[in-house]
Amino acid sequence: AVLTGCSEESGGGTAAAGSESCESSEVRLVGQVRNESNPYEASWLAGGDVFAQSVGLKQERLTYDGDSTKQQEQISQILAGNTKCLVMNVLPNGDSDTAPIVKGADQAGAYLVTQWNKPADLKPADHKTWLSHITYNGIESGQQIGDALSTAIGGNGGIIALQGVLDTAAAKDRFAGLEASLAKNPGVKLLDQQAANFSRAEALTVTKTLLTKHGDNVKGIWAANDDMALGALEALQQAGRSGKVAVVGIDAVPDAVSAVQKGDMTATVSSDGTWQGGIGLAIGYCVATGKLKVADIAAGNRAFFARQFLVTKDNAAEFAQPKANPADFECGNVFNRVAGPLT
Amino acid sequence: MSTPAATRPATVSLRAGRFTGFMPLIALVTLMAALTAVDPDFLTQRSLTAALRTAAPLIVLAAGATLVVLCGGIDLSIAALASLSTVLLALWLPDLGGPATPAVILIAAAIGAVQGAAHVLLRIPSFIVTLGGMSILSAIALVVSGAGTVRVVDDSTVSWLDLYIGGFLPTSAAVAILLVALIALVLKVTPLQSWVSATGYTESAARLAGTPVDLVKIGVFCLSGACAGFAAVMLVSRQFSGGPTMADNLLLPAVAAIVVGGTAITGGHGSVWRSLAGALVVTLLRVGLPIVGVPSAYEQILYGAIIVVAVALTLDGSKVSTIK
Amino acid sequence: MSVPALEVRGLVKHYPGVKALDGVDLVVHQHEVLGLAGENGAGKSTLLKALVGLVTPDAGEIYVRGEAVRLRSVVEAANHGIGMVFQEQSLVPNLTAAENIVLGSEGPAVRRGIYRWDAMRRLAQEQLDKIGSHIDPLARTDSLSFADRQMVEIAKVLRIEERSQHPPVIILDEPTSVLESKEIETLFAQIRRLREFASVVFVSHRLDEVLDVCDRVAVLRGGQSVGEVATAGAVPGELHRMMIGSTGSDDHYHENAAVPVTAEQPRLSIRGLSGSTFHDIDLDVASGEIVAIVGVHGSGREDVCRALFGAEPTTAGEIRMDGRKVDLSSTRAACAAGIGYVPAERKIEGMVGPMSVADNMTLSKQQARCTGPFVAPRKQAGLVDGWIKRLSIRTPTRDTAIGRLSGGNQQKVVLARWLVGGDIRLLLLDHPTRGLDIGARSEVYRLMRELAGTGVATVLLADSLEEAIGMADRILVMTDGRVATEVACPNGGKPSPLDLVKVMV
Amino acid sequence: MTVATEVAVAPRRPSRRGASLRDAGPPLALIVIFLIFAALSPQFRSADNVRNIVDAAAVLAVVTCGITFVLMMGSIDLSAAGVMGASALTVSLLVANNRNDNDFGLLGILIAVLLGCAFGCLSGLALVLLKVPSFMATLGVSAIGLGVATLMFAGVQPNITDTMLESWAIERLLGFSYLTWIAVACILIGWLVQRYTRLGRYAYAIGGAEEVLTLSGVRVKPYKIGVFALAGAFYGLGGVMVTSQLGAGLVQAGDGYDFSAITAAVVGGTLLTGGRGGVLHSAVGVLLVMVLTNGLVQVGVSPYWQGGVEGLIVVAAVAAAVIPQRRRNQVVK
Ligand SMILES: Nc1ncnc2c1ncn2[C@@H]1O[C@H](COP(=O)(O)OP(=O)(O)OP(=O)(O)O)[C@@H](O)[C@H]1O
Ligand SMILES: Nc1ncnc2c1ncn2[C@@H]1O[C@H](COP(=O)(O)OP(=O)(O)OP(=O)(O)O)[C@@H](O)[C@H]1O
Ligand SMILES: [Mg+2]
Ligand SMILES: [Mg+2]
Repeated sequence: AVLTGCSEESGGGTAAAGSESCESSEVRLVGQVRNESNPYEASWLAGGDVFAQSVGLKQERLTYDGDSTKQQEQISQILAGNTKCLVMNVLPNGDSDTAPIVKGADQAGAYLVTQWNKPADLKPADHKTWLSHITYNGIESGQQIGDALSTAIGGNGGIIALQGVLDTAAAKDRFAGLEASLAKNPGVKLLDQQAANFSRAEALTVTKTLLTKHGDNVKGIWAANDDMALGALEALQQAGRSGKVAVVGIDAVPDAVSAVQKGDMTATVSSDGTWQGGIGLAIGYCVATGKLKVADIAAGNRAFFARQFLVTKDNAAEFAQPKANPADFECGNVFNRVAGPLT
Repeated sequence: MSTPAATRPATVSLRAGRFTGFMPLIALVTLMAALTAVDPDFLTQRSLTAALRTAAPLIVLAAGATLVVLCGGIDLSIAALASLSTVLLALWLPDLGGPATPAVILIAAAIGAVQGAAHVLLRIPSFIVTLGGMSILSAIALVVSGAGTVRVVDDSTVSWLDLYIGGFLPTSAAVAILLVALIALVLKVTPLQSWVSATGYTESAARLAGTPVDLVKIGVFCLSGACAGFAAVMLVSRQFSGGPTMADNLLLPAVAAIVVGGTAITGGHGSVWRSLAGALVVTLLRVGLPIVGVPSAYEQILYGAIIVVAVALTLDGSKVSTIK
Repeated sequence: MSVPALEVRGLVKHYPGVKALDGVDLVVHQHEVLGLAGENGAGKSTLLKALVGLVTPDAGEIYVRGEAVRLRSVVEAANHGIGMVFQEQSLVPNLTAAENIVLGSEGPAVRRGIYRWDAMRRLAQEQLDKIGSHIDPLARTDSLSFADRQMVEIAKVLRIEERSQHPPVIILDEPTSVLESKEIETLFAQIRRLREFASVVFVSHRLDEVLDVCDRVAVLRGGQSVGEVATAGAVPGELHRMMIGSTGSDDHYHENAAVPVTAEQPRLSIRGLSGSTFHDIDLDVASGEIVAIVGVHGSGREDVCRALFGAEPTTAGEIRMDGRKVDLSSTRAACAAGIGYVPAERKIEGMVGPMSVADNMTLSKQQARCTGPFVAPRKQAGLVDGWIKRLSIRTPTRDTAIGRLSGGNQQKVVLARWLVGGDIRLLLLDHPTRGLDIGARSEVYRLMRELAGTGVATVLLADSLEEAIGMADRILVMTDGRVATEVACPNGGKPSPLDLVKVMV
Repeated sequence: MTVATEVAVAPRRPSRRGASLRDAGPPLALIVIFLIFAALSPQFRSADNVRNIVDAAAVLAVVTCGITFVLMMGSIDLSAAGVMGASALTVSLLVANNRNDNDFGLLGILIAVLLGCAFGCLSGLALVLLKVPSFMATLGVSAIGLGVATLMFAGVQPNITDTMLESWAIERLLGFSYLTWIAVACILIGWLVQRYTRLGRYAYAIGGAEEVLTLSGVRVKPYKIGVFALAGAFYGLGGVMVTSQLGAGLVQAGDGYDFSAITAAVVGGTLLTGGRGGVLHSAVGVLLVMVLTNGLVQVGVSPYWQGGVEGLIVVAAVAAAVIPQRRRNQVVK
């Protein structure tokens, strides 16, 4: 038996990277997220569709049910097909899933943009077709809402924290941000922290338990995403304490924004799913069609934090209806929302 | 109290019996044909290669767990054990290098054996032991990994699994098929086949015939654990990292693979070959449906419907007295 | 004579490869107890199942009180007044006796799917009163004794009286094979009572019983009716001849083949053995000796047997084989010590139904079919075929699933399992002839003698006192978990059943 | 699969009707575990927390009620997650919500429950007609349920504004939320069904000796389908209750309830082989599981370890419960 690396024979990609550019109609756009059954990721795919339409193409939507292996399976199946002019905008399930996706795309010569999750030592700049990695600064957002929370409770009192899926970078960074915020606000005390796995239902039960455990000492609830914050809101309502405890979250999903508008929630941080779904495809499309040269992309844009906004009652109205703006996706504008290079 | 069997035994002729042995294969071919009909691009050598590579860890997981099912039990801990094994392997590779692989497989086998022993000695149903085992192993994996991904920088000792034989046959798939063949062969040429089926069909009779029922059971759990460890090696070689939940989602597909292959979940009747075919069917469903463009929601509906129909086709009703 | 309660003409039923019924004719008169005799596999059960709608015949007619009927289900049969107590007990163990009695025809006990427990208890009580049973109708069935359960079955069958306006036909398929002699007496009393208002069809392999309780016996052979016998003045030998088509041996228990026991060191020696249901058992069995243990239900003899095979825990005592102390903490250890056990519950403890004859036969003594650690198919084939021939086991091939053989042949395979290794020293036989016809029994007895001749020690829990007396060299009587007495039982000096009964109670 | 049958032999330990020693195990374990946590944590034993535990148990209790009937038959049901998701979406789109103008109130809830019932029927039909083992049939139905739920979700979370449904989770009666009372009613209904209806008794009998029912002329197939349908209705109601709790229809409404419910039922003393246990057993099991989850948080066990400790205690509890029943040649699968 002849053992060979999969690069030539099986990866087989005769493509693309830099060689000749594709016709716009030849480009194949793939957007992959966990599932279509939560608002954030649904808006991501919708954003992808908006972009695809704007260039007269159709986005292939893939979902993998938050199942790492299934994600890999789909990626390798996609890469086994026609990879000439393939553009993928991928949300890796966890940090560990990024490396194999990158490797596969590299070998097949498919253009790839990843978002949210990647190990720190894996850098797009070291790869030809991995164009960019986009994420939001979790430490910053965790800290922003932490600060907003401590302001809301007057800089003094106990809070509880609802963590996300423990083994994700997002959960860790955001919690690190909270810790930074706590260090700045010595009056605020973290009474307890529990994992509620980014889930509204789990957050509900955990919050109820923590509310009985700590009683009236709980002045605020810090949640690592809006779904959990919304679960916490329900728990407060059921415990008859709505309005008496400040709640913050991250993501600015529509329900959370309206809760902020109504004053039920103190703050959230916008991460714009619609934009994320379009921008990854846009970057890939621009490179594939030769409108953007990989070499021309600034080093700081190969892995960057996207701009995010703290959403409070004052500015919530602006974020109430997330809508994709095709102008954001024009090749000249694709890096407009860079807030800084990934650190 | 014994009861007469009221179910009139299905009167299948020998030829029909042999035919049902091929049902899993027929299901597989039918599914391929259907997918190709929807999307002609699906039936390319590269696409099949990718599917095989994808199926490898599932084949290994299912093969090990098949033996547990043949003995009449079930192992719900395989996926969690595989996740834990990916973490251990990723942690040990830098220090141990090559020997990390056998070490992880051994540890996984030992964990499987411990669960088997708990099942046999404490007389707790395997469903409960391994359900508990699942959460315990997940917790350990979470703690050991520090709740994060463990990157493998130098994967030279496991990367051979991610190569291709002759450019098109993924090594991992070849190894998985070899493993299935090996298990099948060992079963066939040793008394193990008798012991396993006797235990699965009629445990009390097997015990009263002096069959080492307890040892056999512990043995199959041990093997199931080892297979989980080996599947973990494949995953690490493919993912370049280990993670505390990496393989968790493979549990239901693995069980589905076993059942879709036509192995009776009540024990006794079935084989690892059937699970191999079952694993391929399940893989094709998992990756094939979205790739040929079935929208996410319909994909789940189709998946659910197809596995139920597949089981209806492959399970040989005449071999299973009551279907619960 | 009045019109027969039930008449069967030319009933035919094919199974793949077998003609289970080959044109059977049968008449059941009103108010008679009809016996049905025949070898294992003669077609008795199939015929009876056809009468209650569980088997659809390929040809032939069934007449109920002169009227041709088609029976497609148990319910239809019941509506025609035909009910059956099945060969194995068929009650739902986790339901109450009352529910079992009304099961399938709850009538006023269940209205629109809602249970009326009071009505149900009353209904059940009525049925139980008919047969004079005093059990609590709301007791869980699995808390009842075997005999009480049999009563429940009969009470259940009697429900058909209410469902048809005519005198019922009640079919009892081998109801006695699991009963003790006292329970059998009770059952017979009930059968005689039933005759007052019903017809009864009774099947048993114990021909003396058949002659005892029946008015007339019909004999089946190979799926055909071969004649009938009025029981008045009939002898078992005559019946037996009709069943098998030739004269059976007079020496049923092969007493001529018995070998004298030479009292050297005992093969098995137990001292002070105690467990949860037996206490302080002492027992010696010499090489070549057959020791029967008799006792009523609850005497603990089954558990002693199981304890000797490591299938039941012991709390005290010592077991020696050939003078060497053995540890019997598991069945495996017992096997290794050269002990073999044939359990009474053949279907769930004795054999692995879906596995082949060959695999069942070599299940215990794997080394006999292996070279080194590997199975040698040729060796196994030779070995198994040899034993199939030697024990004249009737099976299409060695690869046939054992579940498809008749009971007698199944039992021979189970016995052969311990013999293929050639290293058996002690055989524990728990009701080895349960459910076997005379021919098959005789074969099993011959086999036991043959083994005793080669020096195998045997502990026998016999199906009947006659069997114990016929086969044993010595009989141990157990009551309440203790050895009450020991009765020598040498050839020529056999005790009578009555002698034993006296010490048993 | 997964079974602990006892070898059928002559009755060795006659057990009369009524509670026996082996039924006492789970309640005892519940008390012991409760006392241990109460000793370890003063917050745990507060009245508020006890109320919280009971309230939190409501949905699981309803789901477990349903699954118990299936387990009693000796079958298994993994469809809870999918059925609950579908019913959650259905109810949230039928009562007053932010996605459409529907406002069917109770009728909407009824339809959601009936939908659950229909999914249950589907599982039962697959089992009975296609002869697919329930393990697989229900797994398939779960996937179908999730698919249907995703279709209805269509990218925008439906939030309910129906005051009645919202009030279920918030309003209290005698200190407990309405949901808890609904759960209590379900347990009561479940118990009545199990004890006083043919469906319930036959479910129990099918687990005990299915063949005997056939021999007695009972057609078991409709009852099997009926049991799955009944279970599906309970899951449907469970989905409605989750929707009430979360104020929104989530596809993931039933996540994890399938295995938790089986665990609770088994811990309560229902055998996976069928024929033993019941709704009241399961209620005890549910409380046991909830006390455990709550207690571990209250005494401050690290979130990393909670799942593991829970698994360990469940195994230990079942092990302790089977000790009185251990016999040499017992079959445990
Ligand atoms: N379900 C079946 N499928 C195939 N063959 C069967 C079936 N039932 C019975 N037979 C065949 O029919 C024949 C008659 O069986 P039957 O049960 O009527 O015998 P029987 O007289 O009751 O024997 P026994 O005394 O052992 O109870 C048997 O030899 C058997 O081979
Ligand atoms: N699936 C089957 N295929 C073929 N024959 C069968 C099958 N099941 C039962 N039989 C036949 O039916 C006959 C009676 O079956 P049954 O279960 O009544 O036998 P048994 O009680 O084990 O033994 P016995 O013959 O001593 O009564 C047997 O002779 C057996 O060969
Ligand atoms: Mg018979
Ligand atoms: Mg028979």
